Amino acid sequence: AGEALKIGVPVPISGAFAANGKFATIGAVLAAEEIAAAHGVQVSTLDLDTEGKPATAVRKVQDALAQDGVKLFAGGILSSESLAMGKEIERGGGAFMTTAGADEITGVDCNRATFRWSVPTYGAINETVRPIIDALPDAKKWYTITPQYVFGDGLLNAAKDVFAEKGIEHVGNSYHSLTDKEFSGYLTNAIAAQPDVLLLLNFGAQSSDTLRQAVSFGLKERMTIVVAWASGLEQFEALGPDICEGVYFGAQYWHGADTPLNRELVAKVQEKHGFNPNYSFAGSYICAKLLLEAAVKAGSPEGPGVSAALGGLKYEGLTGPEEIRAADNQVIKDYYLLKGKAKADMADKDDYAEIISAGKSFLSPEDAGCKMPA
Amino acid sequence: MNPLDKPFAQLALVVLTVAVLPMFLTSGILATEILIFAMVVAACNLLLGYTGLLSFGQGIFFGIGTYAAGICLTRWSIPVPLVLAGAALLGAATATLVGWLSIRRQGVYFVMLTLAFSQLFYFMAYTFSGLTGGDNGLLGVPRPSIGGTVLNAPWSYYTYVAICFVAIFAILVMVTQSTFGRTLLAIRENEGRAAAIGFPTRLFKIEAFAISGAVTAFGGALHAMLIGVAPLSNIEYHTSEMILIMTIIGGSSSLFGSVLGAGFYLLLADTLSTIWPRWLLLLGLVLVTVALFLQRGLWGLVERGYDLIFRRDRAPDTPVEEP
Amino acid sequence: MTPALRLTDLHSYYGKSHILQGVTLEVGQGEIVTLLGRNGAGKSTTLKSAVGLITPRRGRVELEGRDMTGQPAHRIASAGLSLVPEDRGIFQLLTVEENLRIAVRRGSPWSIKDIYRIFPRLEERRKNGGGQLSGGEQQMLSIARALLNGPKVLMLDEPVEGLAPIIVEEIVDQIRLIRKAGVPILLVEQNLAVCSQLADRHYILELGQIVHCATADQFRSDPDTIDRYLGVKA
Amino acid sequence: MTDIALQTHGLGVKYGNFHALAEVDLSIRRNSVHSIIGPNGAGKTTLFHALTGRVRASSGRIELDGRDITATSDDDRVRLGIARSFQVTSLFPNLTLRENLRLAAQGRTPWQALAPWRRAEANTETLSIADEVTERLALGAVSGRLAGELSHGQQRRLEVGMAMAARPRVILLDEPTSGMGIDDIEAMKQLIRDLGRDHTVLFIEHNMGIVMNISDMVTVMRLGRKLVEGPPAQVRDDPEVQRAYLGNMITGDIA
Amino acid sequence: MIYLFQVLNGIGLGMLYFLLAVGLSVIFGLLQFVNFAHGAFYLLGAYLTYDLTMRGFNFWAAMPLATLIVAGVAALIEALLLHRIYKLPHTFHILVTVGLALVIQELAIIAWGPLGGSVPAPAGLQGVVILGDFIYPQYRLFTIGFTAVLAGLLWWLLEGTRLGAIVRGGSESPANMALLGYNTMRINTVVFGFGAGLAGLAGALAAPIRGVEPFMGAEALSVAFVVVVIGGMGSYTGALVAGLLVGVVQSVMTTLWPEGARLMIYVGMALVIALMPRGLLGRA
Ligand SMILES: Nc1ncnc2c1ncn2[C@@H]1O[C@H](COP(=O)(O)OP(=O)(O)OP(=O)(O)O)[C@@H](O)[C@H]1O
Ligand SMILES: Nc1ncnc2c1ncn2[C@@H]1O[C@H](COP(=O)(O)OP(=O)(O)OP(=O)(O)O)[C@@H](O)[C@H]1O
Ligand SMILES: [Mg+2]
Ligand SMILES: [Mg+2]
Repeated sequence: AGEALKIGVPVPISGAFAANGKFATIGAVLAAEEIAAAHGVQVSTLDLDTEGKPATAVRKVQDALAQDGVKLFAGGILSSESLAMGKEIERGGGAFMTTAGADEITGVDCNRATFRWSVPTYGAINETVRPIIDALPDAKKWYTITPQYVFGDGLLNAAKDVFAEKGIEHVGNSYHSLTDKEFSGYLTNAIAAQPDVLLLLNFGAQSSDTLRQAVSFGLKERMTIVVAWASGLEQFEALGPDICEGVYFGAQYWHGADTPLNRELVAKVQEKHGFNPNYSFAGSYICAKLLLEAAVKAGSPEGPGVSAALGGLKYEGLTGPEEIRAADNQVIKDYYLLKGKAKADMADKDDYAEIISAGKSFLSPEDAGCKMPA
Repeated sequence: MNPLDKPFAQLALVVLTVAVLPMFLTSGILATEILIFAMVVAACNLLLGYTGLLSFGQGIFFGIGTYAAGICLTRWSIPVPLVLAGAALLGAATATLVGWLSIRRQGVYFVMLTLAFSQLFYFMAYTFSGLTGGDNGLLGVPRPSIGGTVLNAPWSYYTYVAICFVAIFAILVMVTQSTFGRTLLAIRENEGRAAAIGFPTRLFKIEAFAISGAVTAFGGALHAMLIGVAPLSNIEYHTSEMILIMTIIGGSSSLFGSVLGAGFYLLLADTLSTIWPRWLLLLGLVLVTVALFLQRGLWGLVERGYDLIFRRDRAPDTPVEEP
Repeated sequence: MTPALRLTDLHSYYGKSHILQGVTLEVGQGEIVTLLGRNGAGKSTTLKSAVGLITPRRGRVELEGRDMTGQPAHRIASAGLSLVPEDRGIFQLLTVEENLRIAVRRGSPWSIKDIYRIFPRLEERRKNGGGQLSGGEQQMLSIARALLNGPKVLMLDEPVEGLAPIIVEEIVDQIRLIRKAGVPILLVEQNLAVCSQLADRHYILELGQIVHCATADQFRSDPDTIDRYLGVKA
Repeated sequence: MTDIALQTHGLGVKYGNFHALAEVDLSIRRNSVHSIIGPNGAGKTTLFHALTGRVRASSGRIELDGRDITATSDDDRVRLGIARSFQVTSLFPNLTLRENLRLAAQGRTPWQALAPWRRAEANTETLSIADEVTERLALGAVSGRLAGELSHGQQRRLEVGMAMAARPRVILLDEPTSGMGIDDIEAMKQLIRDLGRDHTVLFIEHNMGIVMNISDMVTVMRLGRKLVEGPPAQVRDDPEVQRAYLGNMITGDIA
Repeated sequence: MIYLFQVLNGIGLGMLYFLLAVGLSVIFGLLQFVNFAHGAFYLLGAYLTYDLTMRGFNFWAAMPLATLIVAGVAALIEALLLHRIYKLPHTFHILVTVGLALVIQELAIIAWGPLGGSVPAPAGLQGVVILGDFIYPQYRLFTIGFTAVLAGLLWWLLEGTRLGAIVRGGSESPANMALLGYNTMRINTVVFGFGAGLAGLAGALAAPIRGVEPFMGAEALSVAFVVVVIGGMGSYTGALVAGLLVGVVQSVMTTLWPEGARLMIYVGMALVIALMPRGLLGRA
């Protein structure tokens, strides 16, 4: 393979999710450098600013496919843009790996070209709610706060199933819209229901806002708070240790995870950039790396070849042994349950949390609704 | 009058633009997007420049068109021209409703009302996710096909859109040249006088809204086919704001100014966003600069350039007058 | 001696309407001068041009010898040229007292206390909104405000327009008092009785030009002129 | 048909609590020139606003040729034959003189103008009306100029022309000569006298020369009410009018 | 009982909304100027508070300092830039202030990063108050009290002082202010700074509740618009009433029909304008 490999990184670099995009682009570069060094090929990355808008995302991806001959894409942080890009990349004969959350990506809207590294809602709930139920047998009453759209409902339904199975009383749920920033009203609802556990099913800035406000309402002292879908280190930094202490967080990735590849990555990033990799960084890194390796193996970046090389692949990943399930292109990997540490217990400035548990839970491709087109 | 303002000159400029874009742009997608927004912005200009209505609700109609195409094309197999016509009709109907309610208020209150409506429609689209796909949007909107081949290649869809664009632009030019359009101009100049000489001005404004809504929705439908999704972001307040800004930048005194506005904004955004993640800062500075120094917009610049080259000897149009 | 106010060859426009077509007049120290003329002759426009509410396109405005031409209204006003406008310019949403308070300027010989002594009625209404005053009360308030501003020259535009006779008397008395305090006054008035009681000199304005100037005595003894310039006869 | 073109009964207009107009009874004879005079703020312009439907009458009735139009909207009144000019010049300054007049002529049939496909030039009737009025105003030389570029006198004349172009039965002119030079005033006087021959003209004026010369009837207003009405000679000699104009002699007489 | 609490909570929210909106309203009343950059001043107030507390300043020092800086920056912007465009059509007001908002937002990202952060409640106000089954954070209670006092102070400032009379007089008729010798340009600058300062103060107060993030300005702006439009542009009392109304409705709706809480606010706004074009308490 003498030809240079190109990989597009379509992530929000400007706009409301710019923080994620910034780390994602450097993560991809690191992966590219490693592949280049390991296989003696030329690899270049192309940052595509999606501005967090599906329309822009698709346009840039279309351009990259048509203009620059880019076939590999690692990125897509928001569900809406990832779903849209997945369709487009499949149509353009490329391959795409994303970390977005929507179940549809490897569910009803799955396709040959789209892979997803992150754990979908079912796993996120099962790997956070179950261990907590087991750890806190007296906590029988749970309250949920959910953003009203497909992703939120995915988490909520998964949680309800677990509650039903475990005999937990679901004392109430508050829906809110994606633009809410004020949660005191919902928290008041929650207080009135007197739950033992408050389960937050929103994500990003909204879960930070909810948590911040919940803590100011003194809920941390009265109940256990769980953030099912935390975005990891970035979120801890925005919140600060005082707020995070004692709160449970579900996470796709944690730089403290004790796996060979992760230890290697953390060391490398520390040496090169002087910070710890966060979820955006790590996700982009591993997605880019998997795609590039597959392209090297297939001998070409064309979508079908790469997809074939990825399907069924077992490898040593950032969360330990990981596997790409061919039936729905979902990566089978660990989801972490973290617990915020007290400021005094932090070993370094990023040591916000300890890992309580980790595990793999996934719906079967049929249950997830994926009918992979031939 | 500047000869460039003549209807045929405007049409000629548009045809020229359509022909020239492929030579300068490597991206057919970007070129297509420019044409789509050019027609949407021209429709906004019909309101701003010809009727004096500053509408913050254009995103509503754009979104309606997007969803009309998204729903029709992903669920049923309706021929694309029919879908486009349907989107335009739906856009006109929505615009009539929004216009009818908003036009009763003047000035800033009108602006605020259109802004409230744009939020309202956004939340409706968000809430009725069964129909609109909510935040995920509607996926897999197909492109039209001609003689059995789907127009998946960027430049072939560009051609399709270009034909629509020239046709729509011609219609808009016709509208502005008609008795109707000339009356709109009169209403914009001096609404009280227009009413006093017998024109039911509200009706004219509503009709302008309807035409503008139809064209905007038409553009929205083409956009959904361009990107293959009907995203929630098309009906967001930001889309309204962006369309309005393009209109103002282009200059509200000529329809072709809108083409310039759309092209300038999209190319600027595309270029800036690749060179600096904080490009919105530069965009903000551009907006301030335009407001301070380029009040007739890019079109004003073109006119000035034209005068400079061809009419150097001419005396200034209006004598300098103190207030 | 330099006149308190001198207007020289003022030309003013509303849009293209050439309203003042070269007005020249002066107000001496301690004088009351009236400016007469038919409706629409340009009397109010003259006062507005003097104080800078309208910028005259040509001509000169001098206040106690200082050239004020082209200055913004607030400069001219703070230099001491006060106008009590035709519409009285009361702030409807402010109370009487607030209307007075914002007019107070250091160096004015009048204080709010003096004002309440001169116009006791204003004190009774101090908490009322400016919009709730009767026409006469508004006029008093407007004059009072001008006084608090410490005027070097006071210009009154039809101060008794639409007022009941008894109020007119009261205001005429106050105007006399003000003159006694040494403030020269340029008065625009339709009420000839008022004018002749008060004024030392008269100017008549027609179609934007001064067409006649006379002392009080000359004027009184010349009813034909009055009728020609001000009456209904064409 | 009666001899009266326009009539009001007990017409009143309120701005908030302020009675700008009260109990005004007017009868304007067909094909006459009727002028309205009175001090500033007497309610003259307000009367015009009420007659054209720009403000609602708070009391009373308005009849055009015996037909009650009190509740008719302003644009409908144009169609019924009332047109006006404005005290403060109110044109379309960035449109040409001809376009101004064409629009005014089109105002009689506004529904036609709703068709976005019909070319303005196709309506030859409105164009010929516009040209005819231009001719009559003697503004042919500047018909292609923007209205905002005309001299003030020309603008005032165009202002009157706008009213004429609507082919009205009754023309209301609000201070048509305000701010004009002597020559222009003379031309305007001729024009108004002319108009009186085939229209009914109601006009507001401060210039007594014009009022007394060309009016068939003069109404004097004061404080929102009708003070006196009669032929010019009679009004001129009316002591009440003299007083109203020379000032209210409440505090003593000087003459 | 829960409704009682939602009402209390709504009042807390409403007071912040009021603070946010009243500045916008005053600016509009005086200058007839729609300020799309108002949210950006709120953002700036919040970030400055964040920055100053991070530097070790006490919250009680950081809050007024942030407010003053915002007011100063805004006054400078007015004096250098905005006064040039008052006479232009609204289009250009929107263009300039939207541009300004973008510039301020992006500068905030450059200065403080895209991540956002938390501002701890000031010492002594970090706890909660327990009332029967319910809990309410001390800091939020404090903001209710503080903004209530502030509202009173503002009322006094606008209604009871010479400065307030000048501002209200100026919004009624600048020409008449000029006749009394006031430089209306300078009044405009002061009032713009003052209005923006209030937005900054709202941001400073909100920081310990909401934390800071670069896009908080846009949300604040839309809330402020709703409040001002419902209350009536230029009206102090209108902003207060509408602020409380929106706060309470929003809060109560989160119990009654949470999905529609946001929608209802815009429906309400459209209804108010349709039925009462000047808003609840606006003047012509
Ligand atoms: N704002 C304006 N715009 C246009 N024309 C105006 C305006 N104000 C006044 N005029 C015109 O200017 C002329 C002079 O008006 P001005 O108010 O100075 O008259 P005046 O002598 O004060 O009359 P009066 O005694 O009725 O108050 C009038 O013809 C009037 O119509
Ligand atoms: N929109 C309005 N709101 C409140 N008051 C008004 C309004 N328009 C006019 N007025 C008042 O109504 C009265 C009559 O005004 P109008 O314009 O009819 O007077 P006019 O006789 O035409 O005077 P002029 O000779 O100055 O044109 C005046 O006192 C004026 O201040
Ligand atoms: Mg006057
Ligand atoms: Mg009038």
